[in-house]
Amino acid sequence: MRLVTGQGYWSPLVWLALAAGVAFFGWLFWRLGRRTYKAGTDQDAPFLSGEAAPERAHVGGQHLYWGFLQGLRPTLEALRVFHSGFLGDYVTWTVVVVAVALLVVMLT
Amino acid sequence: MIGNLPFVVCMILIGLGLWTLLSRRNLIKLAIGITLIECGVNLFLVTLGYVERGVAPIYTYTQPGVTMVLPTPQALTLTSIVIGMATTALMLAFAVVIYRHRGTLDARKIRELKG
Amino acid sequence: MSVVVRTVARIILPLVLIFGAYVIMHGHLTPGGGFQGGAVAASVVALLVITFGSQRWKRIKGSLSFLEDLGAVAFVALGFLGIGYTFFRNVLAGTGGLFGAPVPFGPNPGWLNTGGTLPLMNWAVGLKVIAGLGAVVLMLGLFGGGDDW
Amino acid sequence: MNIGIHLPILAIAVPLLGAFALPIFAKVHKRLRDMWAAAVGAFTCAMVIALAIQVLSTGVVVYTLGAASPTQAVTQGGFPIRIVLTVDGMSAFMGLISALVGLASLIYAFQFLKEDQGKTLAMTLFFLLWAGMLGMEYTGDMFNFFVFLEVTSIAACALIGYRTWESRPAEAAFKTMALYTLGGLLVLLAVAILYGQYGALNIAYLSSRIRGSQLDKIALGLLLGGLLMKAGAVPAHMWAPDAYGEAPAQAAMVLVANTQASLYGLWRVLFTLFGGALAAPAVGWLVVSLGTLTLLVAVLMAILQRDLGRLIAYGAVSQIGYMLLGVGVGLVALASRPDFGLVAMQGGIFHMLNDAATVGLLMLAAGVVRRATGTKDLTALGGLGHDLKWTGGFFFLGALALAGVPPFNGFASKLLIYESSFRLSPLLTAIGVLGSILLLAVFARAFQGVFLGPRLRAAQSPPVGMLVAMGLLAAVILAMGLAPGFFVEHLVTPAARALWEGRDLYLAAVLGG
Repeated sequence: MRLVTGQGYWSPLVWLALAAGVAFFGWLFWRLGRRTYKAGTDQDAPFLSGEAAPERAHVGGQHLYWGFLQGLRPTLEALRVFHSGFLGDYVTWTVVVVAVALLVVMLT
Repeated sequence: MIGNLPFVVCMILIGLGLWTLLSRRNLIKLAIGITLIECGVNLFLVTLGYVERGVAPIYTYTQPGVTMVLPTPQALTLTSIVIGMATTALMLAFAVVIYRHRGTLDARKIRELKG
Repeated sequence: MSVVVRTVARIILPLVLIFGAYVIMHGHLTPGGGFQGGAVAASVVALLVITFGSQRWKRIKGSLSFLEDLGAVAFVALGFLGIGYTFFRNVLAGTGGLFGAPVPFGPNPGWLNTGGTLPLMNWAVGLKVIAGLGAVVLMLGLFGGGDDW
Repeated sequence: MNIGIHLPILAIAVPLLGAFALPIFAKVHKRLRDMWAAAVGAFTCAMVIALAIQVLSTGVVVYTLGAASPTQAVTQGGFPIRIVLTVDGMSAFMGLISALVGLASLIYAFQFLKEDQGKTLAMTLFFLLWAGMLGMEYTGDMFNFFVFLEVTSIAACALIGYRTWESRPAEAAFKTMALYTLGGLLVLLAVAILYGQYGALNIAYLSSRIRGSQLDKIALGLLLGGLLMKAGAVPAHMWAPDAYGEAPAQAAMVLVANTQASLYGLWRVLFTLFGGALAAPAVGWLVVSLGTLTLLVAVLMAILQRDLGRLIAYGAVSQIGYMLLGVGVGLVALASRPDFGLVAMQGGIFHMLNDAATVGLLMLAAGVVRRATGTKDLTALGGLGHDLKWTGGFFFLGALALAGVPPFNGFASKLLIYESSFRLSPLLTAIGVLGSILLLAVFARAFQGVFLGPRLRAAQSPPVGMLVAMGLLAAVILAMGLAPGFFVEHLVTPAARALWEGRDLYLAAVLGG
């Protein structure tokens, strides 16, 4: 089971035991909570920022990292332009890779 | 020097093919560019097997004492030609399908998949 | 296409087929073989498509792809024939049976009945290439949509 | 007939025969075709597994085609005259990957493909692709390697584009075909240069003669360029998201395995063919830098995607970066620092197996989503977890494993890569960890967007066969995650050693003495 990495080892069983312990304490804290929750009442209704949310609210996948993407916008825009979808660009970059490989091999 | 001329021709063919791929936009012309590169490589293979004043490598026809050219590069070239035929046919078929859907063969306009 | 083209096509069609068959059949003796002969013979399909239009030959597409599969299966099966020794072993050569005559030493005009499994493989490949290349040409003609031009 | 000595060729020839006989059986009856496909698939997997056991227990297996016996000497007067198949530990390992992926794809395909949408054609092409992949991995001859490379190229591109009633697959197929052909021609040119110098094509013979002349170096550069392109290294990776994203699910995962077969070719060229005369550190640094670039760029692009298929495709490309990083570190360390080089190789090679299983699982799950809803657009999907419980679970498992969350298999292999690359340069490890974190973010987003949330529409749950295929991969992932030591010791280490120090054994097995 043990995976020796050269500087130590990694055993998923140890990790599993750890995870089981954490889960146990989590369950313990959950048990200690108040039992006043009732399904099907107002407690069940979804809220977004304190306002009642529409019934079918779903944060789509593309909105999840809005701030993060905003911060990286210049880089990501450059990358998006880089992937232009034009076959000539694909071929150009392949030729560049071949040229770099040839240069590296020839110069050493 | 003059003996290297065929190799120079091969390299020119390969270069022409690459130039076609890099500068043209019509899908059919791109397929032609690929074919040009392939011709260059095939010519290179055949040239490798040539022996000065060699004859065709047919064992039963040759008189003793005559040099034959190497048969292996010719077999390799033939295999490569067969493969090239298949790839060219496939690329042309895809070009036809693209034309039917988009009504154009301009590679700059066929960029639905990007980003 | 015009009457001249149609007439000439009718005349040279059997000649092209015969030449293709010759190239396939003598593949183990002279330059040539399954692919080259198959390509020559498949040019018949191109001739037919150009001369008479592709719509007319639509119904032979199914049988062409069937023949192509048959040729490929025959080729791999011939490879399996030698599995008693190794794959692709030429077990028929020199056994005296079909294509099994021993090759005489020295210059000779070339005997057709030699070569073992090679001629059979040439025929398998030839069948595959005739049918496959023919199907490709026919399909490209059908794709284009234009019939007579 | 003693089947034990014919294992390498049977593993290649049987799928080939299966591919060509499939349409003939389909003409007779559709059920007969399915039975034939199942039989061929099972037989091929059995052959590959038996061959792997044989190789791991007895060493390099050489099969001489057309000889009087498979073990007949390849050389005559010191010169190789026949075509050989050579299977060492690395080849056997790659064969196992191909067999696993092929089997899962085949099981999935039976119920995923529709009869009126070219099911027979797709299965034929799948078997061709499978035979080509196994051929690339088992061959001991440079020209045969090129031929099988082209067989996989043609079959793969036909699989990408066989849905001609849509416009996007044709576009992806044309682009991929153009680049694959270009890469294949570069490889052929390199093979021709090598042949021109040494007059032979046998890998072992070439390896024993190569001394590192200028022409050798040109050949190495061309081989590197062509194979890196086929493996999908940035910046020549752009065909990969198009192809993976547009291919049908059962084909996309085989395409990933095909990419890895190209990577295998790269390792074979670097370690065995040029193992004796290579300026290792420089080429190693090239591979390492392309690897880090690949994993970073691909992950950043994955964040931007709105199409589930392309998102997973960029994830798959980023994993190629980890393999390049791992084996590249091994290549840098080959001459001077043997203490951590082997660990890096183990990590990189173990990651190939992990990547095949996890990316395959994700792609199959995406195929189920597309089949149920008709779209892969993340903006239109949501709440599928209500109906597709098993698929959602499998997707979750695959996403965690791919992102390298412990205790799954992705973590084990990435740990090996991190620990060894840290010894070379801590910066590499930092980039690798950053890539993993971003990948987790990407797949958390994809899982949340597709499977969580209120039920937007009803989705039909997939048939049992597709679930079985995904369950097979999930079981492999769990097993590799919970017992990484076992897999590394018995499968990965022999493969890594075959590249790392097995060149002499390889040469001796083929050339004798």
